[in-house]
Amino acid sequence: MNLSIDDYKKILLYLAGSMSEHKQELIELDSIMGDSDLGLTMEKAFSVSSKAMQDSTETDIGKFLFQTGMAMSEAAPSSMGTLIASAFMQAGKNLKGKTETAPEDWKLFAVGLRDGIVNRGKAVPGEKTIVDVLVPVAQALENDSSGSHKEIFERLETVAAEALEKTKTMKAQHGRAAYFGDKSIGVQDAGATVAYIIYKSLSNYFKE
Amino acid sequence: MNLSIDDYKKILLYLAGSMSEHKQELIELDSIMGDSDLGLTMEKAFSVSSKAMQDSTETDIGKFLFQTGMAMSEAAPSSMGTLIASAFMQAGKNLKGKTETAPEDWKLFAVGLRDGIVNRGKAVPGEKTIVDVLVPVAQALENDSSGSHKEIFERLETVAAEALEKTKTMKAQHGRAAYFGDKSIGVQDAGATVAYIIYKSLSNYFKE
Amino acid sequence: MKKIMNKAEDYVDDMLKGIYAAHPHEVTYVNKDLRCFVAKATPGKKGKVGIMSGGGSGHLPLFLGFVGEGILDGAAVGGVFQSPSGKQIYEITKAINNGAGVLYVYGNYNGDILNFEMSTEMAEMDDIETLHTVVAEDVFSSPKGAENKRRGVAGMFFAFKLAGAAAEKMMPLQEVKRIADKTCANMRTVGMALTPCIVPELGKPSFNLAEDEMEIGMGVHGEPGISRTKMAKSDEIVDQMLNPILEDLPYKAGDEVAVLMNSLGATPKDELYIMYKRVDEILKAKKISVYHVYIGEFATSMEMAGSSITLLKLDSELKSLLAAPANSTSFVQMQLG
Amino acid sequence: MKKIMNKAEDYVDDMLKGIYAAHPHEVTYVNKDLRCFVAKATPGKKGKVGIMSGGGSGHLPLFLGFVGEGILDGAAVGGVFQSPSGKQIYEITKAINNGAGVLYVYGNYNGDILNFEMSTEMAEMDDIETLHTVVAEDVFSSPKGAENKRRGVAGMFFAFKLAGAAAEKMMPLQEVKRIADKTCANMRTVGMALTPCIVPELGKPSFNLAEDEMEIGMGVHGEPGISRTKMAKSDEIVDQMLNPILEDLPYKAGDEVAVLMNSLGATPKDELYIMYKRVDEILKAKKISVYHVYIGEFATSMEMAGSSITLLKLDSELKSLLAAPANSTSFVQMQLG
Ligand SMILES: Nc1ncnc2c1ncn2[C@@H]1O[C@H](COP(=O)(O)OP(=O)(O)O)[C@@H](O)[C@H]1O
Ligand SMILES: Nc1ncnc2c1ncn2[C@@H]1O[C@H](COP(=O)(O)OP(=O)(O)O)[C@@H](O)[C@H]1O
Ligand SMILES: [Mg+2]
Ligand SMILES: [Mg+2]
Ligand SMILES: [Mg+2]
Ligand SMILES: [Mg+2]
Repeated sequence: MNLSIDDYKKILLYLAGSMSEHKQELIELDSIMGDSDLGLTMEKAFSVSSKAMQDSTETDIGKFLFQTGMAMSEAAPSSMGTLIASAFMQAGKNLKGKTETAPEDWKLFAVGLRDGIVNRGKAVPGEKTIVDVLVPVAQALENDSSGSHKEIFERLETVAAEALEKTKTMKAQHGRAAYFGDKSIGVQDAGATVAYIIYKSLSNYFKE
Repeated sequence: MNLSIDDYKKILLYLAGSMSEHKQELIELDSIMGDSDLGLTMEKAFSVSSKAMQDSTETDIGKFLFQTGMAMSEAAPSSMGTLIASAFMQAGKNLKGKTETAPEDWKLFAVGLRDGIVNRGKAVPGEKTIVDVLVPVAQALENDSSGSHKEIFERLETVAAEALEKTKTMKAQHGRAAYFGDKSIGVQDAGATVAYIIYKSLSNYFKE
Repeated sequence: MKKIMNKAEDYVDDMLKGIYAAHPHEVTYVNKDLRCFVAKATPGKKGKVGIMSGGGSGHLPLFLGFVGEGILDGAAVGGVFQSPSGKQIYEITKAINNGAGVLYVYGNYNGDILNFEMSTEMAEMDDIETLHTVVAEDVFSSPKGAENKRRGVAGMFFAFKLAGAAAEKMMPLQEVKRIADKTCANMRTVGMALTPCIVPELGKPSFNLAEDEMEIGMGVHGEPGISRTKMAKSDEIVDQMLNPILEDLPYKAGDEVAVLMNSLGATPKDELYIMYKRVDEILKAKKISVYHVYIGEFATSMEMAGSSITLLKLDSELKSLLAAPANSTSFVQMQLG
Repeated sequence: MKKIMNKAEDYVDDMLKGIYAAHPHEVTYVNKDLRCFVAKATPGKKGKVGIMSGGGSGHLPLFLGFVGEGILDGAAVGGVFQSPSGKQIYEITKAINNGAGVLYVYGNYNGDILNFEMSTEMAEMDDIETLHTVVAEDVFSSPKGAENKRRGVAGMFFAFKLAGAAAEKMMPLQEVKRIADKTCANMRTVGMALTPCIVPELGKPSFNLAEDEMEIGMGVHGEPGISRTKMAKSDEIVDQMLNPILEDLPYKAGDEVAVLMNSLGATPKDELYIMYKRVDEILKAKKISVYHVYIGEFATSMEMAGSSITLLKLDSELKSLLAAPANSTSFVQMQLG
């Protein structure tokens, strides 16, 4: 089954709901070595942009996602807000021209999230950032993008969960957490958690 | 028995000792409606000036007292420091030309203390200041300056004690205490206490 | 006590040494006494009236930071919240006198008055004419009718600035005093405090304010104010401060004013601007126009949190003097347009 | 929480409204967005490189107070300790571009970097050239060898001042960036904190320091420092701050420097001068000469108590740019002699 703009509107609202649910968890994670705003900025980025996009008359899914990213960046200009915005903008560029998407198009989406953030933030895997979840997820789809929406995201949720767990072993190299040096080892990365929440929510969405 | 410069040097040291003894009492009185410095500044004014004057080769008692006042004003430029300095300077002017003083010369001294302070501070009796002790004391001597040093100061100590007590009924019009308005009624004036200490100490000095 | 200092008793002298070290081309001292603070360019222009102030330490930039071109020529420095001595004032007077006499501009505090007057007596012996302008613009420190008992606070800055500009224009002593007095007559201040400060040698706060309390009308040394209440919103605080100012002079529709928003120390500029938002609303509503706004630290109480608002009503004479350039270590102004 | 404000969520916008109301002839905003802050004289001289900064609020006078003649042309305003958006930066970029491109001078913080880079991408679409100078002079925030990870703090002022003066001299964009980069390469800062500050929307301090503790190397947002110890004497504190600065560049005998003594907010000027007394002693002993000392609030953290010391090594080029006049709402300088 292919997805239309209307599905994407619903997906955005669903993601916004998930971010709200995880708000407190993100605040707490970001409070350990950051400024405690991640829960607030992620809720804001997703809720403002998802609401704004409901009235969109755009039919091009790529442009639609690009505009979603633009809206996120204005709503939440924190590190993660700007990175997630860049991610959606790049995903939009990758999907430009499509008015509906097939399950295997999630590859273009996942690669877009990854590239948007890597290009903007210049982090490489192993530096304890959101990149450490986005890279293996995109890689998994590059290896195998077969199956239904539901099947794809069931696989990705597992990949993301494992990747997230691994961030605990890493030493932070970017952002405020980097000031903590070795003390950052042992703690789960807050930004990587955002990526995990996105993929887990998408998996839940297609289960329902 | 007449007093020479050497007696005045001893009297100054004696007064300095008394001020030190009453330091805490003055700090506490000044803390009620002032800045708690009166004990410190009075100790300083008297100890610095009395010490400095020990080496003086001055033979004119008037000039000696004037210089004592100058030294006080440099050592303790607070309100009371400056007023007491002005008092000693005026007392010195009144006694100028004398190389020894008789008991009745205390009239010139007491009038000098009073006038020095009134001219400098422009307070009139009843305004809850040191003037409220200095005026009746000077008046008492203007009425009767007979007797020995000891007899004179026994009388003055009583006058000063009664005058000090009356300051409790007054409302402060000058200095920091004035900001307290009616709340200042009931409290004994800190500056008037300094005048009382001076006269009480002189009385003790001549008893010994 | 969290103060960056060495020994408490060296607080003022260490500070002065730091100032002289930091600004060797701008300021210096006379009579080998660190506390006799004068502009480096002393003596100044022949025939220019000397302007000096002085008072207790602990109010920077007040006094010392305003010694420079077009404002103060010297300032006598006392201990923290203590007057300088008459002798110190007198030594500066001699140094800054350029043959035209010296105007003393200082706050209405007992110790300061007594010592400036003592200096006047000393200066008379040298035939140096001195006149006094005693600043007393703190509305809540004494009621209307007893204005002469009011304290002088941040508005001192305006008196220094205008007297300094008048002297720079080579006005004679009487005229410079007229300007300073006119400035005082046309300005009013109200302050408020949120936290106390600590006098270094005492080592503990001189008063306490609960975590949710503020005090309107409190003096810069912690003198009692007129009302202690729960913390209110900025707009309400400004209403409680500005309305009494407006009524006191009074300031009326059509008036033109300069405004001074002063921090007592710990209060950040952010909050002064948040307050000014409301000041602007009120003045616009009352049709009082604003010529210029000064905002920041002008008269502080070390680390005390709180602020004050000062209004100065201008006529063309005061306005042109306010607009004149000035160059001191803490206050620099280009000619205002 | 003792802040003079209305609603916490209006803190930044109320502050901005106050600033625009207080300085109507000096500053304004573009794109109908209070947070797109520019000099009133925008667009500026044709062919002059535009200089802009930006970053989180809560650091006044940093950014906004330095928008004026001879220094910044604009500044993008974020929430308290939060970056402005790429879009806001871009809108200011368009407004202040006078055909010669725009130099971004800002602190080395993740959020700011990401958003300034996003703006660069947007500006490219309009063929506006933008270059970046990322200020990173806080010695204790990252060890030698990893200087690119250091935070930018009070030294930003020097980078603004010199880039602004270079632009005023009509140097081309590449040259202005060279000056800004050279300024950064020649300056070092060390800070210390005594008390935390409160982000209005959070309502409580982000860290705690005991009543007798201080922290050396702490960042302006409370980022961890390198040592938390009992309060020491001023002279010892300065030794702990200045020596690491001197060793890091290193600064050597015969060098000439400018010094910036910055208060984080609550620390009074008194204490900055007490610190400077020791700075002067050390520099004299090391035969490092001082061209000019800037002292006061340049980059604050609202009501945080603490301070920082910045040294900038000068050559004749940097010196003449530092000496140039500037006129902004929080920083005014006449031509230095
Ligand atoms: N350069 C970067 N590239 C990718 N991710 C990054 C980068 N820098 C920071 N992050 C991610 O951002 C998260 C913090 O985001 P956020 O709370 O928005 O930061 P801040 O509040 O400091 O601006 C980190 O946990 C990390 O995953
Ligand atoms: N104008 C005045 N004339 C006479 N006495 C005065 C005057 N003003 C204040 N005093 C006296 O000074 C006392 C306070 O002295 P002091 O503690 O030195 O003041 P401060 O510390 O405020 O300078 C008052 O108790 C009062 O007796
Ligand atoms: Mg964060
Ligand atoms: Mg943040
Ligand atoms: Mg006292
Ligand atoms: Mg006193």
